Amino acid sequence: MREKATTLYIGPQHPGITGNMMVKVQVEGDTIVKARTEVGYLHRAFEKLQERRNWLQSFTLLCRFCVPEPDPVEESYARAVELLEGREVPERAKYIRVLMLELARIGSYMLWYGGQNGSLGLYTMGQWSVGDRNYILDLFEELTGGRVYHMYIWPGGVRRDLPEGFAEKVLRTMDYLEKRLKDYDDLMFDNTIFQKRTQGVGIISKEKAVEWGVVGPVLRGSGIKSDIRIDDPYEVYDKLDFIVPTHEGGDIWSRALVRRQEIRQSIRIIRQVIEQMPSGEYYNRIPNPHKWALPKGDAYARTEATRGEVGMYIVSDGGVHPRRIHFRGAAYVHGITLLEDLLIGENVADISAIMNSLGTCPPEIER
Amino acid sequence: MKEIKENIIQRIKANFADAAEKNDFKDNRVDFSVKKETIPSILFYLKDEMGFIHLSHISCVDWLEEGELEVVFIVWSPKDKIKVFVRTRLDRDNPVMDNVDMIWRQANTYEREMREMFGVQFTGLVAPEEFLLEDWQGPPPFRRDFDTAAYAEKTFWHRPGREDAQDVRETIANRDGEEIPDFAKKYSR
Amino acid sequence: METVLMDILGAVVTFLVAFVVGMTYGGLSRKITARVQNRKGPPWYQNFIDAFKLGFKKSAIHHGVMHHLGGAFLMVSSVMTLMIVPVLSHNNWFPNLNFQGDLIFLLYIMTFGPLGMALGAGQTGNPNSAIGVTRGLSQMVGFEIPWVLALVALMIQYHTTSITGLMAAQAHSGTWLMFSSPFAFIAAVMAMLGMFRYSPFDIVGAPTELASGPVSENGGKYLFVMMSSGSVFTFAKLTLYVDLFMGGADNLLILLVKTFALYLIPMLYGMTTPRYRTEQAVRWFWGWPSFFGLLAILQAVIF
Amino acid sequence: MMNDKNSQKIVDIIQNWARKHSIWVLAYGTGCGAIEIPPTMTSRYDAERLGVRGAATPRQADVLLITGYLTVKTMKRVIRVYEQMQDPKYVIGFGSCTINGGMYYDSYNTIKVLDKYLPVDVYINGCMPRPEAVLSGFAQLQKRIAEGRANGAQQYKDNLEWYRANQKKIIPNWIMPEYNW
Amino acid sequence: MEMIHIIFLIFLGGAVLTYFAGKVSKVLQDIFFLLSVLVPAYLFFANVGIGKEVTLTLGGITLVWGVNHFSWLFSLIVLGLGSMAAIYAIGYMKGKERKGYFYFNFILSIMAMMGILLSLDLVSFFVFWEIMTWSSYLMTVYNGHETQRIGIKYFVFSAIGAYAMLMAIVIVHHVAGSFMIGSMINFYPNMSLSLQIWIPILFLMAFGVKAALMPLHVWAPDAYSNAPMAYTSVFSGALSKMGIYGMVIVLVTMINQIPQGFWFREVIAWLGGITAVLGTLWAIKQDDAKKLLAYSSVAQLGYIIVGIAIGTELGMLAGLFLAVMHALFKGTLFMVTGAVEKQTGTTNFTEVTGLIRKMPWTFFAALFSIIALAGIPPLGGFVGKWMLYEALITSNHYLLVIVIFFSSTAAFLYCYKFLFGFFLGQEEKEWAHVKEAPVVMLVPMIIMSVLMFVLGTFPGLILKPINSGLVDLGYIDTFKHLWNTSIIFNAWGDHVVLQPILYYIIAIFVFFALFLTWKGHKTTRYVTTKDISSSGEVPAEDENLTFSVGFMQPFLRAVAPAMRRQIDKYYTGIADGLESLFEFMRRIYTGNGQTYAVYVIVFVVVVLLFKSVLF
Repeated sequence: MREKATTLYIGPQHPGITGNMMVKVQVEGDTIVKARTEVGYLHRAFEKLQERRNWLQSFTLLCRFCVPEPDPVEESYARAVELLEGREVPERAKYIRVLMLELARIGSYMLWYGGQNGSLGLYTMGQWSVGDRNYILDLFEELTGGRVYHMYIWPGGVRRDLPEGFAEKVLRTMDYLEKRLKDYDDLMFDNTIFQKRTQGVGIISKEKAVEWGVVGPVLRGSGIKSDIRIDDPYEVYDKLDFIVPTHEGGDIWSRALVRRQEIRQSIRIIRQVIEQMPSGEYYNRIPNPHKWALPKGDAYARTEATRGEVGMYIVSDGGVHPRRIHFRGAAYVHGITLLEDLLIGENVADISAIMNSLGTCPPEIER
Repeated sequence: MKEIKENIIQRIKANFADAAEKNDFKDNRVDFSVKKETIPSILFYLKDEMGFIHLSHISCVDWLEEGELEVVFIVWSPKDKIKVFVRTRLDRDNPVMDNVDMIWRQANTYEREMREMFGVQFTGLVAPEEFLLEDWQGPPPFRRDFDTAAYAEKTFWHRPGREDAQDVRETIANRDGEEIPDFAKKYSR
Repeated sequence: METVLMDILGAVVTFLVAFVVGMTYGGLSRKITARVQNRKGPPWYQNFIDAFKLGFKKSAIHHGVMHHLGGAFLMVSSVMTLMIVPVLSHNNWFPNLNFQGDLIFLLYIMTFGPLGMALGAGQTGNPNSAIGVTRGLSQMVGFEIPWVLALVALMIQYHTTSITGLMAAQAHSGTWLMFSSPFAFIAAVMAMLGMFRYSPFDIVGAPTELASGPVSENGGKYLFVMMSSGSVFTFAKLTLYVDLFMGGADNLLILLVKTFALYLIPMLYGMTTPRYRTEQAVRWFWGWPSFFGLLAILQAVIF
Repeated sequence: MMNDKNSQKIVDIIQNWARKHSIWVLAYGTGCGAIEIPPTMTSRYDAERLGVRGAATPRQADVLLITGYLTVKTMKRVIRVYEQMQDPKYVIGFGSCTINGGMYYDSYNTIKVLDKYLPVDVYINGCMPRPEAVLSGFAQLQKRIAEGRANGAQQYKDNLEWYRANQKKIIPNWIMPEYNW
Repeated sequence: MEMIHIIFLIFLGGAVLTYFAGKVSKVLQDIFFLLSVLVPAYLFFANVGIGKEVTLTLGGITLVWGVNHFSWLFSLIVLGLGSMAAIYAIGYMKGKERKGYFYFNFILSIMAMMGILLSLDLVSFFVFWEIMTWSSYLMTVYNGHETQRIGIKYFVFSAIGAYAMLMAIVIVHHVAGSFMIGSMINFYPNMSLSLQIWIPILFLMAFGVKAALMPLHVWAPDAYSNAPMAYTSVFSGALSKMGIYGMVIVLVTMINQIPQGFWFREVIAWLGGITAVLGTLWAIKQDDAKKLLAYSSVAQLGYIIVGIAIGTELGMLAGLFLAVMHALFKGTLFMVTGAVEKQTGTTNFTEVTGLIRKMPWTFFAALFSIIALAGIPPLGGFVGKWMLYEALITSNHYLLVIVIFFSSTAAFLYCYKFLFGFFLGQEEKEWAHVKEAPVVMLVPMIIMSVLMFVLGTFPGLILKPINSGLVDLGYIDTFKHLWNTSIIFNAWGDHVVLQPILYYIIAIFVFFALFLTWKGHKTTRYVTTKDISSSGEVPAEDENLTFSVGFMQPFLRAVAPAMRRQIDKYYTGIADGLESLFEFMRRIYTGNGQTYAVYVIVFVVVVLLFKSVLF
């Protein structure tokens, strides 16, 4: 016997989905009564492949874990390896890493601007922000040679020093972005329709957020102050002055506001970093990668990405190949089961907006 | 930090006799090894009594040579700023352990993945059988005795030329009838 | 026989003009949108290329006879609207059906297409299409209220229900209706936002929500016919607004200026707004636009 | 007087011109290459000026952009989507992983050579290809369309059995409707 | 023996014969049934002259029957739809139980309706009114005991109306000294003011019940949806028109004679408007085709009431034209529902889906009826709707026109829901066995569809008898002033010329249909509804891809505040109140004939005793 509720396939081929995943929803009217996520469309078995490569080779695969923002993954891996090996990182490299991470954070949020507003039909915003994101990618390109995949933060420091005049360029870009952010606010946050569409939709209450282990801006959007940069400081974040914005409410709107304010904080951090950056070594050279064996043991390092906590758990058996590398994606917890729970009772029109506000990134779920 | 770590170790040792600790880490980390039967109770204790409310990670490592699978739980206490590793070993031939997704809801996803990738069975886990793979017929692919390269070689087409590192540009240029400039040819191996 | 041939000729010429103008407006809309979005944008004739490409598609599928004929239903609606609406105010243009139907008829023939199209979309069996249709019909009920309020205000002000009558009244009084009954104009323009289905009222297709809704199963020639119908409809509706509120147009150039000025309203508004949810859209139409419509009726009754 | 062949030729030229300048890309982010599609479509690179535009469903799309590696699970959906597209249709293989597996050459879950399973008209090399490369790929496709050489769909139709056998080899549970025109 | 008497005799005799013929042979029964509906119909139209009166004296009371232009128009509806439904019923009732019961009541209903139309005196009017109520009540409870409660609800309402009418008749006889309708009308302006107000109200209560006017419509959806569909098409299409018929007589011929009549008409018009809106909103909400059509009937009757209540020439034309159209399209739609019910066993939209390729002709009939119902040109519904709007606008009912327009636009929602629910959507395996309805059921539907199409372009065909009827009622001749064979005017002189419009529509439609068919016909192919672009996934067999539950939810959510306040509170409040009333009534209606007789006597005595106090 057929079920009464209608099955709608949101994804994998659907303009509203954030990446390549599927949400199978059952609707009555346009209210969702049941939702099931299906992932695995992007499963490439990175962690398996990394076991066949040596410690440095597996590094090239890392940035593919999450394409919108690969740097926190590199950072986690680099720190995990350093932790396991006990390798020191020069002070300058730490600052450069922070600069890199914050630039990546802004870039990722710019992309999120596009996704969030695209899901609500405000395409102009996406065009602006994704277009402006290119300026950040230009900085990356100049620094690392790659627009998307940087492979820059690696064990022992960073791959190369800042080029001449790079700091000024960064500051100039930041000034430009600050100017643009005002336009974005006018177009997006001051828009009553945007407010109507986002306020009170996709609510994650405080209790629910804790219960489901939500992390990152989603958790902060539910009013819980939690940020690894503050809680478990890495690199030089403890020397920098910034605040962690939170918002009560737990709806799409609060999460959007949190992200919006975090961009501002990131710009602030970047300015401080450039101001405080010491000179000196940027790289504590590793030995010949083909002979580079890590001591037996395991390590876990985590980093705050735009979607929350990303962690890297590495296990070494004392050889030149990793025994196991296991990546903890930020969206791993809220992208699957929480989404299923969250969508029930919501409107079909809001599926895409909710997914975007969660910052679900399928490749880091499936790896 | 040191006192906090000592305190944690003492409380755990007092309550769980089989917990073997390890505390020689430079960072804010404490490590316990327990029997697999103790896992739910120790995790409950950590969460409810000691404030380790955040489950950071669950991982599984295949120790093929020792015939064991190791499951590692990493929990984090926002209050104490300490991460605690709880690890246990399972028999590789019959890896069964208790389901912990009633302690942390997100554990469900990790367990689904472990079930699929390592063949670890969690008693009482309610979730669809398939997670990342579809219609997978081989052994659990993340176990170390599964050779992915051989499998890929057997299953998929491979474009020739990879083994001798031939430049694909040449192939494509030939097909499209393009001229490859001389200086460019120099660089193609 | 001669008159029949003239009728056919008139219909064809009017149709072609509407097609070309509507398509061009579509292209210009894309171009202007692109400029607002910091882009160069496609050429103004991009919509023609798109339409012809769709027409040249080699294969097409349909899910049954209603789906197959959905485009024809849509065309009836748009072309009939075009035929009823006087394109130019003096008789130097083909009269087509200008004097044979009035505003109430127009209101109903305009709903013929969406309903036929909805039937076609329904037969595809795609749930997205069906949801899109329910959204579209709901939205239609929404914007028809201010639209009808505005029209009724006009009708009772000038004691005529025919477009030609209203145009004659404007010519007689010398002022455009948008000035003599401004509330009706405001209500009608607000209803127009819904009619043109630009953001925030693009809830029917809504790619990120419904994967384009009712047209999700239409490709090739079916989409071509729908696109053409949309262009013709755009022109017909704009001309109707010009006839009703802006005193019509004496020649094609003035018509283009006036219609394009009107067309800019939904287009520019749409660029800066996200999309409403269906019930929000419907309620919006029953809020301020209907209030202005009631004011218009009040004005018409009192003065 | 033109004979049939010449008039057909002229029609072909017009058709190909229209097809060339109106490329509707199916919005399907199959792999990680999808990250460079938004920049390609938005303000700096603006693919819309070439007539490239997103299409929501396969029925309306002309080009299937395979943005990177295809896992077996995605492969199944891609085949289905490709077969739902209307003639003429083109496939662009995007990134090294579609050409020879790229860095996933030894992965058990991704296909290595796309053109064994779907007829690829244009490959774009790189990992990841920059937006400029994507645009040049589109330009290449346009060139091939204009010359009438982008006939992958015909190739697929003619050699359906071969493609089908390859597809079925990697997809164990084949429950898809058959491709029957 | 006059022809009218013969007709009634055939009806009566036919009913009895049909009932007993079932004991002999089913086929014989069918034949008798058909004959006893079709023969009187033929005889009536062929041999009964307009304006002729016949009398029959029974027990000292003279019953006067006759036909004028106005009642002839309604006879057309009754006998036309009755004949069609009779043919349809042969197919519909095939293989069903209690055929004799059904046929008997069917014929009696037709006879009673004809009796009402032909009665010129109030006694026979009341008697036939009661027969109509009884026979339709028996039909409502045809499906057995579960429907008993619904039947009682219907009957209680009818009884309230009937007693109100009886009271009015007694009063009229008392003051006017005659049972003749004509003398009542003539005497009306001379009555006292309180009587001038009370008598129409009492009559309107009776007629309002049958016409499902707003506070009295509660019975209609249940009764319509529970009677057998073959009868419901008559029930909704023709029987409800008896209320309209009575209303026209009361509103036009009586109330118009006094200055206070304006307020009467306004109130009735607004009631009609509200009925239309509420009926539409509730129809949108229904998941069952019968219920949907039933609420839709309530709404459509609202339009008709609005038309006749505003009382201008155009309004009357609109109302009566809509009445004819309503008989056509609603009759067809109930027949369609019956056909679907017969073939699939259910009328629930959430179960039936995708029948278009199984039942193409039924779909065709449904499509035409829906287009007519929605008022979309070029079908007949448009003409009625157009005239209604123009009548409202030209008679300064500005707000009412908005109310009606809202209801009419919202009607698209349920129109689409009806077509989509049955015929469109996924074609499911469970309905793969469904066949097209039998020819005998199809023919009436097709005939009526064609009629709707013809009337859409040549409304003059039916406007002519309407006009004659209106002239009989004292209106001026509106030919060439408000209508022509295929041109309709409003009071301001604006017009719609239907004929060229039809040609244009056909030309455009055919052109593009041919274009779509011819272009690339070799490479265009049909694919099943399973092969849809479901985001790349292949839906499993048991997935439901038809969107059927909560179909118009976005709209309903938008109107939810209105629905909650007005309907939940007032409507169900009234309904709940009535529920308790039914309980009380149930105790009164003991089923014992003697008790009823006592009631009637007590009632009459009370009225006679207190008449001076009451009035």
